[in-house]
Amino acid sequence: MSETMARATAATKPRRTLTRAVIRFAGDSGDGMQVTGEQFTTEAAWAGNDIATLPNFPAEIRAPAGTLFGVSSFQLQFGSQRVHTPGDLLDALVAMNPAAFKVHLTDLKSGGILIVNTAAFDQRNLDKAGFAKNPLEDAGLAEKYRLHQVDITGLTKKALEDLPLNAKEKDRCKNFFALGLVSWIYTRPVDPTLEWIKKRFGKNAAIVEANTRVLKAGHAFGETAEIFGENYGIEAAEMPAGTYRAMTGNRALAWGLLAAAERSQLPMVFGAYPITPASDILHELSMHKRFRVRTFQAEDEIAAVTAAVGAAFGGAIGVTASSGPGIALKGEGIGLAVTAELPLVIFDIQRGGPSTGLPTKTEQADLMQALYGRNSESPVVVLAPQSPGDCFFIAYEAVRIAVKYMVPVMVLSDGYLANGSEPWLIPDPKALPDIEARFRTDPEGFFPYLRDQATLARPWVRPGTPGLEHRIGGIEKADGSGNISYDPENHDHMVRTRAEKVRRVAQEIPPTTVNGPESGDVLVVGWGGTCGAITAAVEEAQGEGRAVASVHLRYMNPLPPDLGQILRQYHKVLVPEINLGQLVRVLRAEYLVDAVGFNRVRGLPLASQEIYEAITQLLEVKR
Amino acid sequence: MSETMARATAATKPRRTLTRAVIRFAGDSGDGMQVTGEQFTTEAAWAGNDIATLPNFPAEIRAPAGTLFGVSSFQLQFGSQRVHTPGDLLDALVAMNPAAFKVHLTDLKSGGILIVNTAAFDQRNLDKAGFAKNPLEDAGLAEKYRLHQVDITGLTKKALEDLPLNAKEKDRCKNFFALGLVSWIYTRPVDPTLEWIKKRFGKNAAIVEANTRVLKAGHAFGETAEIFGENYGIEAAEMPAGTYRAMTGNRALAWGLLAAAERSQLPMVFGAYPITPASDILHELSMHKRFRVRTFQAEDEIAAVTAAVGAAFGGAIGVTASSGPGIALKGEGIGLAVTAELPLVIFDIQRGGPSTGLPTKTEQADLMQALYGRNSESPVVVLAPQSPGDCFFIAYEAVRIAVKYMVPVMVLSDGYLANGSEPWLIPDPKALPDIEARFRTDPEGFFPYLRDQATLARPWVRPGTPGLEHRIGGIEKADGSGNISYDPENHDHMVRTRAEKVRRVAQEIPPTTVNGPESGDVLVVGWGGTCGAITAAVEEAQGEGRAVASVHLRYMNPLPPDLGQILRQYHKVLVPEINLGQLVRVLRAEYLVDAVGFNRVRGLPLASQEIYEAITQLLEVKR
Amino acid sequence: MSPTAGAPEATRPTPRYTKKDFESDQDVRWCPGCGDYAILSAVQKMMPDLGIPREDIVFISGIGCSSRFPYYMNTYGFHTIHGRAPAVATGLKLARPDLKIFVVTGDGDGLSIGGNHLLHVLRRNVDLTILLFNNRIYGLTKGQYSPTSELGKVTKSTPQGSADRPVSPCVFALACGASFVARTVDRNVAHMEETLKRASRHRGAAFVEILQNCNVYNDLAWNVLYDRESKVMAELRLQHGKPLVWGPPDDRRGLVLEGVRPKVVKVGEVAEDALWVHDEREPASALLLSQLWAPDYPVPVGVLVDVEAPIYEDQVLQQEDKAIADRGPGDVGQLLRSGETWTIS
Amino acid sequence: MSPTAGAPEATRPTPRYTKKDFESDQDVRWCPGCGDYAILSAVQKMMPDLGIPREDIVFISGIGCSSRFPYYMNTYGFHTIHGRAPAVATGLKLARPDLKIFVVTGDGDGLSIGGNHLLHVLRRNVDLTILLFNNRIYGLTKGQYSPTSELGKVTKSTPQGSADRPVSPCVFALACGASFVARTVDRNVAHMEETLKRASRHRGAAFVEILQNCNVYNDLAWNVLYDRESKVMAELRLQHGKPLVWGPPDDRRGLVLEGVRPKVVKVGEVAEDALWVHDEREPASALLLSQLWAPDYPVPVGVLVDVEAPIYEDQVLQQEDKAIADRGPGDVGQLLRSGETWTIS
Ligand SMILES: Cc1ncc(C[n+]2csc(CCOP(=O)(O)OP(=O)(O)O)c2C)c(N)n1
Ligand SMILES: Cc1ncc(C[n+]2csc(CCOP(=O)(O)OP(=O)(O)O)c2C)c(N)n1
Ligand code: SF4
Ligand code: SF4
Ligand SMILES: [Mg+2]
Ligand SMILES: [Mg+2]
Repeated sequence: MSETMARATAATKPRRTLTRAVIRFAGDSGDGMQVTGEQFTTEAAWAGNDIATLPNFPAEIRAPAGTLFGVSSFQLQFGSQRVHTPGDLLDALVAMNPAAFKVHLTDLKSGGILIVNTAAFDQRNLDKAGFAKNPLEDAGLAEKYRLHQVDITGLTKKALEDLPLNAKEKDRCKNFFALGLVSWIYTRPVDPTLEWIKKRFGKNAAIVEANTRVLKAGHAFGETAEIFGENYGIEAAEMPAGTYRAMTGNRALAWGLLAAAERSQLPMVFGAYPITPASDILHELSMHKRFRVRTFQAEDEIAAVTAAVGAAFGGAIGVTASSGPGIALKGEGIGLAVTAELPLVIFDIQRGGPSTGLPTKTEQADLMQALYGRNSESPVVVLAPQSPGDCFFIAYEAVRIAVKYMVPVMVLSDGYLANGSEPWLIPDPKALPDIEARFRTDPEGFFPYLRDQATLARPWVRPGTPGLEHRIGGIEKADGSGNISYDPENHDHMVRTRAEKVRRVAQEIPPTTVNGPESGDVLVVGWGGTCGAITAAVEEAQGEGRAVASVHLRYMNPLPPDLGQILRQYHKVLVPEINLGQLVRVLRAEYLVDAVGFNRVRGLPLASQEIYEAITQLLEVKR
Repeated sequence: MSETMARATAATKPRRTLTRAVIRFAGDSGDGMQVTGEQFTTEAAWAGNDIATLPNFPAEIRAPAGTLFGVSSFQLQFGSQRVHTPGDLLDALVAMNPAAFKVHLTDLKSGGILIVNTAAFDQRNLDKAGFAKNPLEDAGLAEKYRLHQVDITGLTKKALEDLPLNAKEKDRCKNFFALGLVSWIYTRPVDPTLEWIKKRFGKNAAIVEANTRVLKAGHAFGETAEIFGENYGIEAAEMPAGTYRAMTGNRALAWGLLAAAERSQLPMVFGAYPITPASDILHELSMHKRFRVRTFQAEDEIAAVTAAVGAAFGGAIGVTASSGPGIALKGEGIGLAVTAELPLVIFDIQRGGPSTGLPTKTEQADLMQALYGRNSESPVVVLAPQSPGDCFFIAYEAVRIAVKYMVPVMVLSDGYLANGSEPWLIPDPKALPDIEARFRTDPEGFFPYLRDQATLARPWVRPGTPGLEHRIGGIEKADGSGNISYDPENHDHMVRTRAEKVRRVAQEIPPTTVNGPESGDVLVVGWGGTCGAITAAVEEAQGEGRAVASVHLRYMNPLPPDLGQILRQYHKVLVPEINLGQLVRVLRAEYLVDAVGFNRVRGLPLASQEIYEAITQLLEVKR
Repeated sequence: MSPTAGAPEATRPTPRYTKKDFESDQDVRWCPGCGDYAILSAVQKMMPDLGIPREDIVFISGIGCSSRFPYYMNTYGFHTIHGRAPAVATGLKLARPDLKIFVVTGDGDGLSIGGNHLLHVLRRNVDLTILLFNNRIYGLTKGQYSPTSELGKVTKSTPQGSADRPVSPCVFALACGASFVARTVDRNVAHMEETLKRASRHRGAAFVEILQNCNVYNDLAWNVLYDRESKVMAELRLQHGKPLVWGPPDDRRGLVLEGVRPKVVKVGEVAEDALWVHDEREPASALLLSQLWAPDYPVPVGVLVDVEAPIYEDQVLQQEDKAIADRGPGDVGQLLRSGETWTIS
Repeated sequence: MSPTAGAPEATRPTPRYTKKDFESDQDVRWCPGCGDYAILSAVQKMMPDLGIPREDIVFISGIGCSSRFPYYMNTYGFHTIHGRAPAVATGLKLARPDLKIFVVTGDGDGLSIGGNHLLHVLRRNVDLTILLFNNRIYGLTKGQYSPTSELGKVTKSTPQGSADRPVSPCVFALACGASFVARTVDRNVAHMEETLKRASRHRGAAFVEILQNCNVYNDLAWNVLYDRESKVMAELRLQHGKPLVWGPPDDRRGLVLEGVRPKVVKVGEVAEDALWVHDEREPASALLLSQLWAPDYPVPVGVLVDVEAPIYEDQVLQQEDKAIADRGPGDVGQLLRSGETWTIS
């Protein structure tokens, strides 16, 4: 697919050029809003825009049609400049029914484009959404927004009149009418979607034809219908040259593991028990049996993690993934890996909590659990990806460190990173750092708890190696021999050794990049999925000449060696998190700096605007 | 049993009066050292001494005789002044075999009394203990210690010659020979032991006779044998008037629950899965069915805690107990109680870790797990008893708070408190604070998540109450109605409300007592079982005129409202813990004070001596 | 004070209920077409017949589509955590033996993560009515195979087919010593009601496997019992004391035992008394019967076993009563002063 | 690269081992007189006959006295956490199908906290040899009742007797679909060796219940099979293809089936061919047999069932091989560029 094509799109009406736009498709779970959003994302990507997306769907599988809790939506921001977040307020909203209208209208900028599917605003749907009267009849609406009332359902039916499909099948196409229309409004090329339709429905010619027609009909409707005065161009963004693909966090984690397995030439066993929003990692990996990565759908999370530990004992890379509640169950198993000093990788795709909480919503509240969610002194390495694409590199790094230091490594992703996607510059796997897995084979002077002086790692031994038969377990061991030991001094020594081993991982951490001046009034410190929002906020403040910088942590434990030094270069430290203040506590305890938190726990990503405001407030306090 | 009698003990040899003594009985697991120690404790208690004990036994059930890992010991300190700890170095050691000799000799003061059972120093035992030659033959020994080589086995046999018991039965009495001898040396009354023998072996006259004889024989041996030049008197300690009993931590926790059940008139369900060192709480409670406290030995820790949650939903006090590894498994279940806002009491009897670790040894490393060992923001109240007897009041307080605030309360005890005992001034149950359990019965305007304004507690409803039928669960709920809610603002509100509810418990915390000057050079902050050692160390420093004080926390979360204020009154803050520094991290993060830790993780209580040294070092740094 | 008391309302005359009285005000959030709707209405319909005051009824569930059930019942309800409902219910029953408690679980909730609790609650024979909605799939997590999925099942997590053999809920329950075990089908409302009623009236742990359709992720998994054609030849309705026979009037089939091997015969081709007669009082025979499945054998539907067995909480209460009868009710004041004490003045 | 490879030593000729070769240098830390000693020596004795290089053998255990076992075997060993050994072993087997893996567990480790993992490992039929030491008590924690303790068992945690009915390990294993199930006794060394050997050679999950004496907390729990007198009338030695008979030469007894109800008869009083003949290939009949217990019936000892069933890791490997055969081995470079991509220059 050539870019030239990706640029081509007819435009006879006046076109205004924008630098960025935030749009949201909203409708019933059954209305296919996720596909619509993903396709528009691809179109914008092909047009060379930078992009950030935010899918948002209900916990229910298929909530009854028309209900408020059944609304599903997909938001994205695309632009000709770097795009850091899916955006806060909307430039355009497509509402396929009254429920979607009710839930999402509040996020639309006044003056924003509002497209509604009038056909869906019948009495039943209005009742379900709890509207006493039809909100479209409210004159104020058209004053506040650029309202476009389109009978999407009807127009779709008409476009398909002569096709041998039943009513239901035809109706299912209507989301592509909306997609066609919005593609016209923002002059994004529909070609990739046309391609996708062929691939997706290939077997069923009628369906291919139907979706193609409706997509084009929607596009034509924008072009011809009187109601749309103009449309908008958004130039390609200045992005590093190279080949790109759209990448979601969960897929990136899975592929990062595949890259690590391929490079290390180690077998990999991935034990998991399904849980939202982590299940897709299991799904993705199970499609890649060609890599001999063995996925094990366990009976529960405890079996999943202990199976991974067993695999590690066998000389394989043991990996497990879950979300908060499942990670809570894995604590004891992780502790076994800590004391057995075996490599283990744990993915925690954080979601709203506590307990079952908000399974489909995002949160950053498992940091403390990652650091301390086990009995006794049970240190593990903790890493956190900062974007969907970064998940690939973090997964790979997790394996590299786990194997090099014979230590468990926990990766903290979240629901936003997991399902969100971004254009991802495809890396060259050969350029990735080496993974040093050296198995001990020499019986001469072997003991299971002898240590490498640089890493303090104990030797990794593959059962099957003659002369190295040995036994380990969860009871305290004498350093060196590995024999059971109740000796008080040895225990103190081992507790400190396990802690020191994790501390040594600091050797692996590159110098911290500071986004902004090397000293100043406010340093914003973040971690995980808030990177985009923080960067946007900080750049906005910098744009106004404020002495503000930001640091985004990917290594949560141990912390970067240069961090304490950096923190002291600023009058104030602000730590935005989607929790009640976890990293901020760690920083205060570690460095005794009076860092303050900015915390919103709504199951949603932080908005760059609110972070910006928090920064400016902090600046005022100073004066 | 009158005290007069407790004072009476013949003494024709010269008697020196001491203020305190530290002695340890050590032998094979099979030698009955625990009984010996417990009985000597009772004798000293009757003599009016203050006491602290430290039992110490192997993880193995009955390790093969004579092995080093099979050694079992019981240490106690008793005195005529307040006794804070079982003592660091020994004034007297009884070693029943070479293994015990080898393991424990290092702790004996030079010049200390060393009693060995010569009969046990045969080749087999010497080999098992890894002695090339018999250490008793080393002349140096008698120079360094006051060595008494006694053929305890032989003398016991002789004393029982004419009794119709087999050799094994007779041999089993030898520990009472040692007890009799030591009772004579320290002029403690043997009467309580004679009584105990009757009670214990009542049914078997021959055994009663045998033990009685041997005990007396040991006593007489000290009196008559040439080798003992003198013995020692230790006056009764100045202790508050009242009736006392010996109390261990685990029994105190169990009885505290019984007191809470009786006072609150609430049913109680105690769900537990056996684990060292928590099992005895289950054993103790299961003997008290007359209190209608229902013990449930569950299939695992998860069932134990969730059964307790189910009981709480039914309007009962739900309690569960375990040790570190089991608590790790309960995290998810505790999270359910957090979000369901039900009263739940969790006992964590900390032991050496991580993982299986050192099951029979003590540690304080579960504080972070108690605070953070669950997914997401999942706050619970955390309390910590400071002595075996204090466990009674803490257990009661845990129930009181859980019920009043509808919140889970975690109690952090440890192996040392659990098995250690102290003379305990028996309280009047009626003097205990009231437990306010008010069940909602009025359907008028009822919603499950309406809140009490003072405590933020939601109403507790007993199923069976007409008109209050309602449904709750682990998914986020709308405040007030309790209906499932995915609303972002409501979630943020609920997360903060659950946190605030725990913070409100600060209302219950009495002003913090400072042991020492209200300001000064060093404040020592401790929690849990280290109270005695810290107090002793601080008093020693104070005795030398140092401006040192200590604070011992019983409320770990929330922290006492006046703590920050207090911390700032001292130049330095020292935090001794049997972990790598957990409370110290909490204090640094909370108050930004440069508190430093003193940490030894040996599976043993901290020695007051080493804490004293840490204090003096810190004082030097200052100058 | 006896925790079993304190339910004075128990004496009130039980109101005459209708189905409506058991419908809560919550929107039902299952997919349109889900078999769970039929189960919900069957349960709501049979409730009035139990003659139990609504406030004395509790529904406890774990996590899963099935476990959303309690929200829709106008009784007390607790939607707990994944797999733990039997344990929660056990604790509740211990605290409140006076309550009528239902447990609702799924094939994943009850047999994957929760298998161990199911084993032990059945072994203990806690007085609970346990409903397992078996749709042979994980619904709520969007379609992974479950412990009851057939070998080779292609799902999101097993694109090339699952590699493990399924467990049969009824065989499992019987092996765990369940005192009541039955199977029914979501599309057979009358039979469901009948079966649920019997289960609810059983004292002890009553286990009911409900074959349920997940039309979104595992549509028609039980088609052999849905499809008119196959159904007649596949469904074996169990009736206590009656021979095990099924099939269309013109082609009746029956079971005979050859040693321990059941054999399908044409009724009439063997002597009446040669036919295997169903006996709900015979766990051993139920265990044989529960292993039968289509196509080689018919699928037994109905009550497999219904026997009396010691009930956990009954014995706990007896022990308490005995302890109190023997030594009087507990008194903490006395307790604290029991054993060795000494006084300092 | 195939993880199954990388064991070149597999080709070396297996050394001739003796029992000694399997004794580790660790002190054995069980109580004097514990039945575990006999089991240890039986296992060490039968090891050489397996003809497997010592370095290819792994013992995985949970927590308990029984689970200390791996320390005493001079092979690879992993003493894991309570109840999870089957899961650890499953992960190990997936990573290393080339290894011979034993799982050692206890009645508490395997059936209390670990019951669910046992269910699923047996259902999956992972190629493991699972030894459950059943002493009907929690030994390591000093004597609480276990899921196999008899109803009314008086222990530290149940001073007035336990209130739950025991589960039978063999019945449970069979209901979970185990492809090999056997029972043996610690005091019958010869029978133990024989049974363990057969279990070790079975492909798939082989489950062996070993009746073991805890002389400290539950002495002589199996006395019916220890005591000379009672033993002759209580022990039923299973032999494939042979009728189920036992008892002293002068008073032989046998089993016949009345419908599904086994009945004890005097041999000779019924026709030879009326006797119930043991068939290891018949899980259904094994399930009946496994429910028998003294005093009403004899206690079956030996191999209850031994059948072939699909093995979990075999199929996982087949799926991999097929995927590679169809589409070639994976290549991350290709993968990253697969699907929709676009280039910016
Ligand atoms: C501890 C934990 N692990 C995993 C999950 C995710 N989860 C929710 S329901 C479910 C399985 C549901 O299957 P089933 O019990 O058959 O219910 P169904 O949805 O099919 O009715 C899983 C894996 C969870 N909520 N909690
Ligand atoms: C998570 C956890 N819970 C509880 C324990 C305590 N524990 C150790 S072994 C054991 C039971 C052992 O019984 P069994 O499996 O029968 O082994 P046995 O000692 O009788 O051989 C228990 C409860 C533990 N170590 N870990
Ligand atoms: S996913 Fe399946 S089981 Fe769940 S509600 Fe939908 S149809 Fe029912
Ligand atoms: S406690 Fe029992 S099982 Fe454990 S070692 Fe001792 S005798 Fe054996
Ligand atoms: Mg299901
Ligand atoms: Mg046992």
